[in-house]
Amino acid sequence: MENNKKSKFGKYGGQFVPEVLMPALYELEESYKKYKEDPQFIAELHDYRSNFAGRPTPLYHARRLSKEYGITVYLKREDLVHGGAHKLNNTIGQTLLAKYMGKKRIIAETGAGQHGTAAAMAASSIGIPSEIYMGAKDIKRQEMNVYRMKLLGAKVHTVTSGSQTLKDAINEAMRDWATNVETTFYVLGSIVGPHPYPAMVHDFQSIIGNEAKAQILEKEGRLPDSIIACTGGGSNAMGIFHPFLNEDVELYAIEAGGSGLKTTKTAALHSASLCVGEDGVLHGARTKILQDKYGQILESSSIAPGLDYAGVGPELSRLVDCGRVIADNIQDFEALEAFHELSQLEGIIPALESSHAVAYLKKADDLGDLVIINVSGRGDKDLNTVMDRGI
Amino acid sequence: MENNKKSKFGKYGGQFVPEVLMPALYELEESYKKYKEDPQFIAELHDYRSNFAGRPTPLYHARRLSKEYGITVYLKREDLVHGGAHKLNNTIGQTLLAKYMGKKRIIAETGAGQHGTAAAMAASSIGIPSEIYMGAKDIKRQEMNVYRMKLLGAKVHTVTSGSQTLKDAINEAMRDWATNVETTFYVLGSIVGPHPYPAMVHDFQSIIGNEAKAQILEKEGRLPDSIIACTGGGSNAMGIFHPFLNEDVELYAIEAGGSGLKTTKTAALHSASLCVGEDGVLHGARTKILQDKYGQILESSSIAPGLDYAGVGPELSRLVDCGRVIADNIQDFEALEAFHELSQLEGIIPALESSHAVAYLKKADDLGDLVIINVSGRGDKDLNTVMDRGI
Amino acid sequence: MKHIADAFKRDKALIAYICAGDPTPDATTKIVHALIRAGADLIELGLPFSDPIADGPTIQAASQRSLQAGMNPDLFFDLVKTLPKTIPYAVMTYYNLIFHRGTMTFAKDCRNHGIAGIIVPDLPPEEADELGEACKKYNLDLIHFIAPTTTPERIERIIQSSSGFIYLVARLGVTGAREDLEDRTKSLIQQVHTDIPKAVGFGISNPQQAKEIINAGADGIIVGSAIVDMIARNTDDINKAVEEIETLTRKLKEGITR
Amino acid sequence: MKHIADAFKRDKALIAYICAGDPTPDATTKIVHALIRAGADLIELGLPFSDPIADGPTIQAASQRSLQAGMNPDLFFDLVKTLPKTIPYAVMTYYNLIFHRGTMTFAKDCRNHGIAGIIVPDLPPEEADELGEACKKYNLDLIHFIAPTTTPERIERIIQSSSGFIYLVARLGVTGAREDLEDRTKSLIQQVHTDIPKAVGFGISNPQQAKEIINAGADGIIVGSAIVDMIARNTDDINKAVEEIETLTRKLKEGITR
Ligand SMILES: Cc1ncc(COP(=O)(O)O)c(C=O)c1O
Ligand SMILES: Cc1ncc(COP(=O)(O)O)c(C=O)c1O
Repeated sequence: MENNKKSKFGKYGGQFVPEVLMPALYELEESYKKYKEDPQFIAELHDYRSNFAGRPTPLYHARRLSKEYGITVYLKREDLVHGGAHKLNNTIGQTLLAKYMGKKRIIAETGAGQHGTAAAMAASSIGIPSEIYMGAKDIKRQEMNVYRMKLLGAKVHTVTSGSQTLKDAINEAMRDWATNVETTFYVLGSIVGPHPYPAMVHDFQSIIGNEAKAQILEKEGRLPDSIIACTGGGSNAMGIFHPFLNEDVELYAIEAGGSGLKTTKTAALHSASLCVGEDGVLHGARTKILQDKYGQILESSSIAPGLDYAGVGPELSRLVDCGRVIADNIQDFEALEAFHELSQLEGIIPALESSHAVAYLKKADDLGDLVIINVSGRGDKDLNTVMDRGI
Repeated sequence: MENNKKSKFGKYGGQFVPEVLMPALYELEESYKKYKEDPQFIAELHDYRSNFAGRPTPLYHARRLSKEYGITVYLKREDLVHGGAHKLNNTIGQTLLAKYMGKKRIIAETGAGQHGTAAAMAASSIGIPSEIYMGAKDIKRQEMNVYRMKLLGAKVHTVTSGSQTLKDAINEAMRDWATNVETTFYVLGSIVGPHPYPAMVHDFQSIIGNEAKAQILEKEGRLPDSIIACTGGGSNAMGIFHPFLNEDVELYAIEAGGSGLKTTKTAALHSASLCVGEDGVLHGARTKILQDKYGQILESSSIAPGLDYAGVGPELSRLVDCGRVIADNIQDFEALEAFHELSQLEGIIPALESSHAVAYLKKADDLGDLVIINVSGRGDKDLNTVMDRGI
Repeated sequence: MKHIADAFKRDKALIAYICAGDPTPDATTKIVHALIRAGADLIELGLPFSDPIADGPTIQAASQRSLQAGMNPDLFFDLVKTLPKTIPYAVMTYYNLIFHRGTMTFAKDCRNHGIAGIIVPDLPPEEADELGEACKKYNLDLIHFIAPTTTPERIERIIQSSSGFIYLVARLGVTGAREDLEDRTKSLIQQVHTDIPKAVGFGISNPQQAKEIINAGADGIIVGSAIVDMIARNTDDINKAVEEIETLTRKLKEGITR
Repeated sequence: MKHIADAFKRDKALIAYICAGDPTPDATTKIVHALIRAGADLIELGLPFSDPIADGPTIQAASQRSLQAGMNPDLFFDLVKTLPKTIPYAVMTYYNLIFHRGTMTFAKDCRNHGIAGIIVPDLPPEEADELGEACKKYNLDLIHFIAPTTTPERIERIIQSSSGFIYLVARLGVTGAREDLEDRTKSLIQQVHTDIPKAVGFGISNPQQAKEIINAGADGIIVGSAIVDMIARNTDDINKAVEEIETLTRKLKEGITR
């Protein structure tokens, strides 16, 4: 069987899944190819994006932040998307596709609960049952999002295996999918997983960059010098980077530096797979991952639950290897500082994930004169975390 | 001194405030009249509305809700406004005006914390210090919003007088204003208070109705048969009603029926001032208010903190008297049902306030075939309340 | 029954505020007697309202004590009726209580029970037509305020529609005892040119302040929170309050008597 | 060293899975001996991975026990070296462990320590080129899967790239003992036409199931979770586990022997 070149980003990507899922991946690829050109699908997607999700989101000139750093800073306002993060861009796309494919239910994994909530939201509005897998540890620390999912009609499964966090929730969702693959659509939450997920999620999230490009041209008459996005799996980053890949714009993927780039026997104190991860295979794709010397996956760590993942999208691994995207990381305490800074200077409480991107303003050497930061989500979900650390 | 006709809505409205504030009301009226025609003010307001608040908000065709009720239901999505409610439409306007007027600080009252948060957001982005008055009882039950305000850099004052809720917070804000009137702008949170507040807030909130009118014409080629909005002070209601006042559209102002339209010696078990309130003077204006037989103000009550107020905008009192707006009320338990219904059918978790408007779909006799419901805010702030009552 | 103007006839006037029914109607009676003994020329009786936006913490608390003890407009007038009529009385209350009773009824009740003037902190002249007519009909004075923020033209117009006395607000803000006196208080007094007596209130608590105000040209001083504070401190020993109030009132009276 | 093919030479093959090092390397040695005594024809040794997506709760737990006890690829090969070579062994593991060691190194280690085949549940043929070459070089069989969802054309292509045996997945989902047998398992067996032996796994736990599968035309059965369950229940008395496993294995062997 010949190697599936189209499923790869250079050496990264691929389809490392059990045979039982392979036909589903082909079916998904075919269906996606078909429906993404289907005028009715396109129209319905556009309707949900505009009227349900609230797109386009603004590109906001952050006057006071700009003054603080002596450059012009724009914020791409994904925090205003329904549900509170860019995640809905993707779940609407995938859930609509599930409906067109005649699937009877969707499943999704979730770490912080943002993707799970977004999946549940898309599922109820589109009218398809949803079940969400979430690690027992995450369920405890993200009580409100669990409750939101239930309110939205989703069934939430507690995952007690492994480290009881996102990685294990993905494992469990894949097991469910393998069991119910004929009737079930697995709505993956980032540009990770086996082909065609990274490509498909990338497409659904590219709306961020497409809007931002038109908006910055309209407002400033030129492209930005750099774009900063936080990076867990990488979907908000690739979403905003994509239309700028062939432009003269520096792209910064900012990972969670946690409490420093150190590692214990079974756990990393960070989630910086692009920065210090090694080539490996996780959740269906070859990419940079956090692993021990034998290839066992390390637990990851971050104050931002949405960044707390041992892998990263294969496309980003590629782009970092070839130098097109610069990977760096921000530690918990720096992200917290930026969280407070943006709240006080601009009246926008960013998600702790997005705070990593904001924090890079301070850490960066030279971003040029015109910068876009992707504010991937709002921080309401993080208030308890920040409160616990003191205001 | 001749009676100030322009400050009245029929017999309602007026300027019942201490002399020390009268010159400030005239100054405010003059400044507002001047700046609302000022191209720079208009442009800046438009910029904040679009890029900070996220306007226009969508008009969403709620397919599954429509099916459930056999009519076509659209939702005006104020839940997507930055901060989570329509409140920011108003606070941006007033805070910008404060800046143009050269004021050095803004103050605001808040009940649920939504207006306070919106005021703090506007203040930080516009760059002016903010202080928020909030009743001690409300501070206890709305911990997260208190924290949001502090994060945004606002100073929050605990009001321990009276019933320690919204009405007392307004009293206290007025006292602060009387003390610091020369340097301070009082950002009022609804279409209440002395002239020119009701007219000014009405103007700032009319963006809701202006958008909705254009949107429904574009989508349906005709005006709706009815529009439903929840009503505390009445700002989201008047905001969406206004451009339809001279059209053949039924307008429903839905108040909080609490646990029934009964009253104890010092407290109403509801907040239905339009439905059962009596003519009186509160917080600077003549309007319908909840009062005892001597004219003492009653404490009000509602599961929705934003509706929990003993008064209502004078303009609405007028419109209800003359039959142009129909007032009705929804009890706590009905609002809770609607909260769950909208979450599960449409993937939108409404504010408990807005849930009152949604619930009216079920209670109403005949709304016609095409209905717009104003979803004034999102329900994230209410999760604890609903949780406490059981899912 | 005395008129408001009588308070200003002999000498500079000492106007005392207490909240009727704080902490009980009986206490109010005792305190009124003491005030009269000590030389008060006019007593402002507060009719407590649930939401007193122009008052600071002291008078808010007094209002709450009084309401909690059951005070209401009916009882208020009953109480007033029993008070000695050797000096004039004004009622100080918020507009909703008047509006709700009906302006005519309220004015008539005042007249019938021995109230000579009405002071409404949330009723600027712009909104006072209706109550003004009722006052005219029942021969009551409707007292207006002039504040430090009031513009010169506005001062003129307020003077035009005033009778009894004009209530000059000593400072920005709400009622409440303070020790200092602002320069702008004095300049405000000097700005208001009229034959109608000018009494200054808000924050006056000691003889020194009182003297300065009179020296600056005022015809009277109004003392409220300083007196109410004494009640608040002695709600369980009202005789002690009466004593303290009598002493303070005497000193204030001395302060304004040349 | 035996080859995978040897397992299918005499009779229908009984293939037993255990996770190496669960709960200790010594236990594994004892269990392997018991399996051989009871008639197992091929042993699949699990090299535990932190994130076993194709496994159900039973084998996940086994992997965790083994990892917790310190199992790693180095120790794995050390352990394998000591096992009796009267039957062939296959290693069952996830691709990242192989990839991380390097496919060539991994294959060479297999060859040098007595492993004849490699089974990788997350490595479909599309991704198997590199490991396939390594296996060819070191004369190992790379075992592929056919699932109930695999299309006819795909079955053809998988057969083309297979050697040793073909792993037929009895049902949708993950590993785990079950009592029933689905009709589609039998039809899947009948759909796969090849000379390469077909062994059926996923959910086989009793002699009745085993017999039916063989009757439907399979060349072997694979039993994993049923055996691992016995270890899980007796981690503190491994001799008891050994006994139970030996009994079950005998019965299964009888079930598939005509
Ligand atoms: C607000 C927010 N930002 C970023 C992320 C990280 O995901 P990604 O890297 O795929 O954008 C998450 C994930 O939950 C999130 O909630
Ligand atoms: C979401 C929401 N809706 C409605 C209201 C009621 O205010 P109004 O009647 O002025 O729209 C509030 C007040 O806080 C609110 O937060």
